[in-house]
Amino acid sequence: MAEPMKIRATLQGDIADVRILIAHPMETGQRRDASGKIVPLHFIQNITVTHNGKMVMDGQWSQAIARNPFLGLRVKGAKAGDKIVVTWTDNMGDKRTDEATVTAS
Amino acid sequence: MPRSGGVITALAFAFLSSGTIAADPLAVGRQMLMEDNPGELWIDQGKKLFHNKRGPKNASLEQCNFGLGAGKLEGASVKLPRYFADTGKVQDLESRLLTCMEQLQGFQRNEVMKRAISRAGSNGSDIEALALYITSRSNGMKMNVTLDHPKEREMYKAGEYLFYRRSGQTDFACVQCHGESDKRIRLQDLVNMTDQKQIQEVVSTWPAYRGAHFVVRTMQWRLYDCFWQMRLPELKYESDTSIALTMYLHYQGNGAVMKVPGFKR
Amino acid sequence: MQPIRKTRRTLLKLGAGISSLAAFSAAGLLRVGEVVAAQWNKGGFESKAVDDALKSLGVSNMIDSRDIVITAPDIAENGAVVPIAVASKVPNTQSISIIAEKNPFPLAATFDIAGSDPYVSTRVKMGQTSNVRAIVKADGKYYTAVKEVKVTVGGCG
Amino acid sequence: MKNSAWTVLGTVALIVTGCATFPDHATTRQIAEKMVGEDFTAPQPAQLKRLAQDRSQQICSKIGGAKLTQDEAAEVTRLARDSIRFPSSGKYAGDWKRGNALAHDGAGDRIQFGKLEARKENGGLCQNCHALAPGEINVGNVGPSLTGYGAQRGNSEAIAKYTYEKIYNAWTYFPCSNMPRLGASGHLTPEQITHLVAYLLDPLSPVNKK
Repeated sequence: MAEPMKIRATLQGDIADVRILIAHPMETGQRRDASGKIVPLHFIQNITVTHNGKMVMDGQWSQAIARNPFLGLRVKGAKAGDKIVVTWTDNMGDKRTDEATVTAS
Repeated sequence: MPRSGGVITALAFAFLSSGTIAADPLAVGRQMLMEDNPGELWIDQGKKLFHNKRGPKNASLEQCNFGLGAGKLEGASVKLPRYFADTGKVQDLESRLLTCMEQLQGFQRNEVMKRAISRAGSNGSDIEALALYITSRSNGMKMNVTLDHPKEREMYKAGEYLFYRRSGQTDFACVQCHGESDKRIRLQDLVNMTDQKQIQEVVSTWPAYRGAHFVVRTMQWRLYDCFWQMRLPELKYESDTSIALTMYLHYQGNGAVMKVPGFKR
Repeated sequence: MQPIRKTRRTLLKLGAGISSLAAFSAAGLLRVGEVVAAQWNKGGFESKAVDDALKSLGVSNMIDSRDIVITAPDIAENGAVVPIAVASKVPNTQSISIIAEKNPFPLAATFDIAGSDPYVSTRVKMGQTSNVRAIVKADGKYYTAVKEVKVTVGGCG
Repeated sequence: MKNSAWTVLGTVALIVTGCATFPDHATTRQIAEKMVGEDFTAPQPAQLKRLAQDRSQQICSKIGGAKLTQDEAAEVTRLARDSIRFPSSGKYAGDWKRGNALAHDGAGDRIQFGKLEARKENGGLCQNCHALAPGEINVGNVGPSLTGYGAQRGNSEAIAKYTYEKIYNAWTYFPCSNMPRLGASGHLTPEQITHLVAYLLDPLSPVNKK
């Protein structure tokens, strides 16, 4: 079960500065664990960000994105109280959706 | 942290217009990492571990006394290590946590201790998440370790002695790497722990997210890892040596404003 | 949000070769207002050569642009977490892709942008010192900028 | 510290903490040494001996940067000089290529998770603290730069001998300096040290390239 994301959305003028932290191993499929076994490929492939229901960023990732990933973006035409929803899906079919409200800085 | 938003974008376009690059080739990366710290993902986990009923006694840690009374976390970690009358010992945050997990929740102290320092690339240990959560409750407060009890003074002096005690095949004490400013081991900046400002930067930023390990690390780990690098035997978790050094360092860093989790490369 | 999961699974069953949106609409699976992510660029992300990754993005010709700014450290202390931000001032920027040229699979990420500032910040693993290339798609054309990031291991290991 | 607290602090409230005495150095030492004896583990009991201090380490563990007395400096220097063993080959300079690898190797002999680091030989650790070949980024600065070491000094027999001794036991020339006594402590073998000497002195070595 995936842990909740940490999403901050802070208003700067009419732009929401959105910062997303995700707990995810982003395994490359090349790493060996302590017992010497290969840890299987396991990484987020798709990440979408919506602003009041409208898609503003549609991201695709490879396993090269660092473990416990970070994504920062800037949403135009935002105001305090707006809803930012982030959804990710990984190659093993696991997914998670979390949301945040835009706050005045 | 949320207020720092946009610094990087601003930075990007500053480069664009001026065509210059920051003088320190490492600084840009460090700032970018610092602004959004994955360590924060562990705060909520620590909070759950603190409040949920767990262990053989099915109890939470809400009755744990970190020195300010049962369950009082705000301002507790900035007074640690300190002497606790119930155990008759000077304890740091982590050893106190072990005491509570043992007494309140019925966990086996040795079992918890074995897992306290997690493997790199793992999901981290309970102690790491708990230590971060509890310390984060003192964010914005000043480190304020006191030496009121004779045992606290003993610990402090022992810590100072150990900081300067050279041994092993590298002939290192702590001070060999942490006694001068602007020094590096390879590319890693070394903190001058004899300088008040620098030691304050240290004591206010642990527990910290360790970028190379992808987990939150604590002061116990920091000390353990130093002894490893010094080629000395393994420092026991919650040992008096570790608490004495923490006592010395925290006291030297008094006045530091807490801001955990830190981010270490 | 459970339905998305289902639809994505369905998508996997449907297999390649069918345009996902069309398939969903036709099957009546797509609910009004539901947001569906782009199909993952398997060919691009599994390319070992930069040229193949570029081809997968539809790039045949790239224009060097000073309107793309890559912010990343000159020297990364830890190749496992290299912060990279890309800001584009190219008008009508539609997407930003990040390529770490010497990685075993160079294409690291693609971000389609609509209604957000053409800016993205993330962190990439880099096995060695390499050029980091940003590709910006705008008005159907491709623009690019590049920055070298030196990767050191660090520590005393 | 204790005395000034007595004289400076005036109020009763402050005296409660201010008058509190710290244990004296001998007591502190006893307490701390007891801790060191109890607080470490090692896969082999013999490895715990690494924590024991030799005479020189005791002298060099001055608290708060206190200066060595002349007698102490002389004793550390003498002990260092007496510790030096020369390579059986009789040559101070070995193979600079092997020295190059050693100088950049920071591993060996560490103990973690109940295991001793398994290595054919210990690394020289040089790069951790010294700048080496020109243009290398990932180098420390705890010690002075060694870039151009041989180019500046030449590679006479005398320089080679000095360099060997300096690596074998740095305290021969700089008592209680931060540099480990790499040969005297057994971290490096005499043969390994000859390779490092060659790396520093050989005109073909990267250290001496422009």
